[in-house]
Amino acid sequence: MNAETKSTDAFEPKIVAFVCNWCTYLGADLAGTNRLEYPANIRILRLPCTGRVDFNLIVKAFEIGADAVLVSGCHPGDCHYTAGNFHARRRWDLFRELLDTVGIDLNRVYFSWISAAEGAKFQKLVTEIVDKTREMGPYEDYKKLVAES
Amino acid sequence: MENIYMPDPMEVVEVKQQTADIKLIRIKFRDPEKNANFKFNIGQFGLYSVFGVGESTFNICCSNSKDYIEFCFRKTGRVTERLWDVEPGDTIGFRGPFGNSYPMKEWEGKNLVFVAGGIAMPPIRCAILYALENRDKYGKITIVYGARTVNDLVCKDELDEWAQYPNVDVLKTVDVAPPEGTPWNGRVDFVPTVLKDSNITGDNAVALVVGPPIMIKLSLPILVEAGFKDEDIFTSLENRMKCGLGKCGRCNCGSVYVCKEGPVFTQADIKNMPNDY
Amino acid sequence: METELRNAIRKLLEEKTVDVAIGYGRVGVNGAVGATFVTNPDDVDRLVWNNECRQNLATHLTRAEIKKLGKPAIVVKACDARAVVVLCNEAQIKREDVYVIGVVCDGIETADAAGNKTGALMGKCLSCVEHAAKNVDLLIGDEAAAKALDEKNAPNAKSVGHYEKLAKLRAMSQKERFEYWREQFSKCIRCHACRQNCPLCYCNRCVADKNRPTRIDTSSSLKGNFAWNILRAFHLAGRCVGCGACAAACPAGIELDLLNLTLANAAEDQFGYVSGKELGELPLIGTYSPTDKEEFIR
Amino acid sequence: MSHIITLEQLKKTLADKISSGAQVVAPTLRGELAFFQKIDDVNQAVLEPRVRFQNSIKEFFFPRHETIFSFVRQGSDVQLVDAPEFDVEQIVVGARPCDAASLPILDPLFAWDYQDRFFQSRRAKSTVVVFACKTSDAHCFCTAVGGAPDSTNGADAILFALDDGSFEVRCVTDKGKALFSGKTQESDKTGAACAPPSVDFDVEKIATWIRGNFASPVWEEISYRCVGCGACAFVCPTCHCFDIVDEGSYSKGKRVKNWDSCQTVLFTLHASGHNPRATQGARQRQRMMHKFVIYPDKFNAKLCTGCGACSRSCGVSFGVRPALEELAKVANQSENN
Repeated sequence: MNAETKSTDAFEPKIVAFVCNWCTYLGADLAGTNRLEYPANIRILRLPCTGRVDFNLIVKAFEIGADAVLVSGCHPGDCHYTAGNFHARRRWDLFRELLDTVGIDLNRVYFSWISAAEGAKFQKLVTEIVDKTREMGPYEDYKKLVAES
Repeated sequence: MENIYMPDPMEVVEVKQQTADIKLIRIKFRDPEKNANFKFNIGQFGLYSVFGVGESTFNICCSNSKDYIEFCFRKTGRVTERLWDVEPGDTIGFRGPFGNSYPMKEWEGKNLVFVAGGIAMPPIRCAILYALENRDKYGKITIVYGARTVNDLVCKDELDEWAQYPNVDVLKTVDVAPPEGTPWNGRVDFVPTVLKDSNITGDNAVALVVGPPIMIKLSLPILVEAGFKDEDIFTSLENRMKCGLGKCGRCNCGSVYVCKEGPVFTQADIKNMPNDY
Repeated sequence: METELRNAIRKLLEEKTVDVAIGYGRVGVNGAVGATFVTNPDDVDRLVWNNECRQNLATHLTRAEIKKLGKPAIVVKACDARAVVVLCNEAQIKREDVYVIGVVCDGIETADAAGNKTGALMGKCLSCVEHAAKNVDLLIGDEAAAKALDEKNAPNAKSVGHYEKLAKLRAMSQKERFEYWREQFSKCIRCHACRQNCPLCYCNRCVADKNRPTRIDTSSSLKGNFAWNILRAFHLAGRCVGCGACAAACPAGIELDLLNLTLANAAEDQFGYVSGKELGELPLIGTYSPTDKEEFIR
Repeated sequence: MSHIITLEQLKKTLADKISSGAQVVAPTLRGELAFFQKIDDVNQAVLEPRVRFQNSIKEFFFPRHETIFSFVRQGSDVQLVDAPEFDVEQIVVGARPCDAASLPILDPLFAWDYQDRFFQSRRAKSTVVVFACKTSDAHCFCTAVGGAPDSTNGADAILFALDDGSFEVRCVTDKGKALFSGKTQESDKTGAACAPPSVDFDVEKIATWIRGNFASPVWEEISYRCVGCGACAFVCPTCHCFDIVDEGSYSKGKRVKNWDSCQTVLFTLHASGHNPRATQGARQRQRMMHKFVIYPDKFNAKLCTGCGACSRSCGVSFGVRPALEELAKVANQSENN
């Protein structure tokens, strides 16, 4: 499934992924070395830990044109900093409630645990996100909002 | 109608590092015609833009006889952090010149005393260079310049050049003695003490003092004692600025707009300005 | 209750237990009630207590200009008292450094745009089940009456006032909610009155005021306002005590406290956490538990 | 012999202007709060005199957020694109006399040596129609700064609401005449404004006190309750201080100007950390000096129209009127002893 074969005007979603340096980033790397191809729509940003994901980064991602955002890191217990992902989990839970009240489309915000060994899970998840987002189309609401700013 | 907040794109010609965190940058207008007929007076300032980052205010620190302008800055904030990475050939923005200037005409025929501390050399350097280019118009020139350490001296190499000019004595000093073995032909004292020993007199003389408040506070009595009247002591005020041309309401000190009626003030002006700087 | 309050504060000032009393006084236009700072025992008659005492005075405890006045006594309603507790739990003030005078409150009236009373109670008061302040050094007012009011409000506390408004909002579709907040945030002029009047927004340089890097735009554009209001609400997650000072101070009349109420509800429903209840309580987001739910995580 | 316009005729006049592509700004209600807003349909407008607004017409002459220019980096060069000049006809209807009075106050500043195209182009293209006040509230003090409920200062036409819902029109300038020519009938009915609000302080005496008391501790004492937000400055029709920031990315973006307030900590903070106005009292002094000492010194006009918006929208019951009242007490005291 190669991006070039598609006709140029078809909508190609932009996905921003905040991944933790110790697990998910290595998982993505593993997917690459195992020739597990995943769509090129994903822009990977490496952060030390999911605990470091500052929530206005997610809002900033939508501001600069992302159609979906993935935040992924180590499974609970595997965190290189012992508790980064635990803190992150609690914050994600609260932040999703806030995004929901503000009316930001939660179908465009994904959270996941992907370990360094789960290259396949990374590929499957990213492919699923890209397909679903392509179906949903661009995030028109936020793009209109930014255009009017 | 002209957009007064629109800068001109400038080409960076040369970047000279002065100290660990201070650089001097030389720029020219990208538009040759603008470069040719750009005029400014000694002591005026400009606003320098790094596009996408912001704008900052610095004095134009070279003489106005050249076809370029220079400014100095310390790496300390959002804009200066990115100015630090600028290289020759890059493009930055410039708006100006703004503010009033040193009355070089009135100073003709007088002895000049320049007192500077640390990064305050640039606002004085433009006056020194102009005076040296018109050396015969001015009497004795005394330059007292000090910084914390030898590595903090701005335009250090030029100090010795200026000393070669006739009837110019350059008294450079540092607060902290340089480590053993480093060549240093200046003194090791605070600027006010060096000023005291420079046997300057106030008759037919003017002084330009720019530097940290403590240095100014201690230098003023020495100048007054040497006979300088308040109208003969000049300084350049540094207030926070955004527009540089009297609209944004930020730089006032009492009823005085530093960007329009300053930055050059005499001690007499400052005495009837509230302590709002 | 007013005379009791005045006598208590006069004694505190005379005995030098405190250097300044932060209370309510008729200081604004047309006698509008606002904060007043009494240092001289003879001036205690400036202090008032009525249902116009809207502001949360705890916001002054962390301000440099007020700290200079010395050890404070502070007049608090129950919701304000919880803000003092959170300030102590977040090590901004030491509990023994402030003398807290709780006053039994039977509900605060909202003010219209000119500051005149409208007769209607604030949203938070309709669902208030704690009219007598806790963690105080002195409580003034009839505790029994407070208990009675608590019981009167208890049955439908979570379905009136702001809870009702939030429920209506959550019932809308996602697109309608986004449109609702688009319209609300288009009125925001980024004056930051919400931040400056909030007792728990005490950072001396707010992340919205930083520019290396500029995390969110300082402009009052639509995208800047969305980013600001989301950031402000989230930085109060598990901390906000629901005193409504932000919405009361907003010149554009935006119902900001609905965002905070969303997070307060989530904190209570999912983690059983209510901020400002007892001293020594650890911050919600500063801690975690292995059994936190994660059904939304892939 | 007076000129009358019915509400329907007024609405029709505005509707025609809207369809002709003009930008019409009128009072609107959002919930029960009134805002001046650009209207696309004349029925959005609430065409009746009103005292309390959450914003002022300043927003349509000096917008709260405006692009100065945009830029694109091309290699080591940068292409600058100037912001388009405001070139739409603008009708501001339903302004209060104290809103309109702010415009001639701001003119000299935006023309002080450098011509601010952003303000002046909007000003040139605008017609301001004022409703004479029917009521005033405790916050109003226009009479203390030379205003009045029926002042036409800065207005192109003034409308006096009559009991039958129509308005008496008095055109002040050619723009006013142009807008209402042929749209009014003659009649002998005349309208009147409400009584001028009562004020018990003398701004001149306070200004003299302010000049002599830069370092007085009174500034700290009266501003203990002020928490330093920007509400008073942003709702004020005459406050014009602004910030300039760049937005977008390093490679592509724009420079914008936003409203700013002297009451915030960052307003005069130097990069070195030094802040000449480090306390709220010093910032309060700057605000009162700028309005009643500095601006009069520079432009012979007070930077205040007495509209009371600041104290109405202040979260801590402060604002210019309470400050003036407290300074009046101090000024009177220092006069007697």
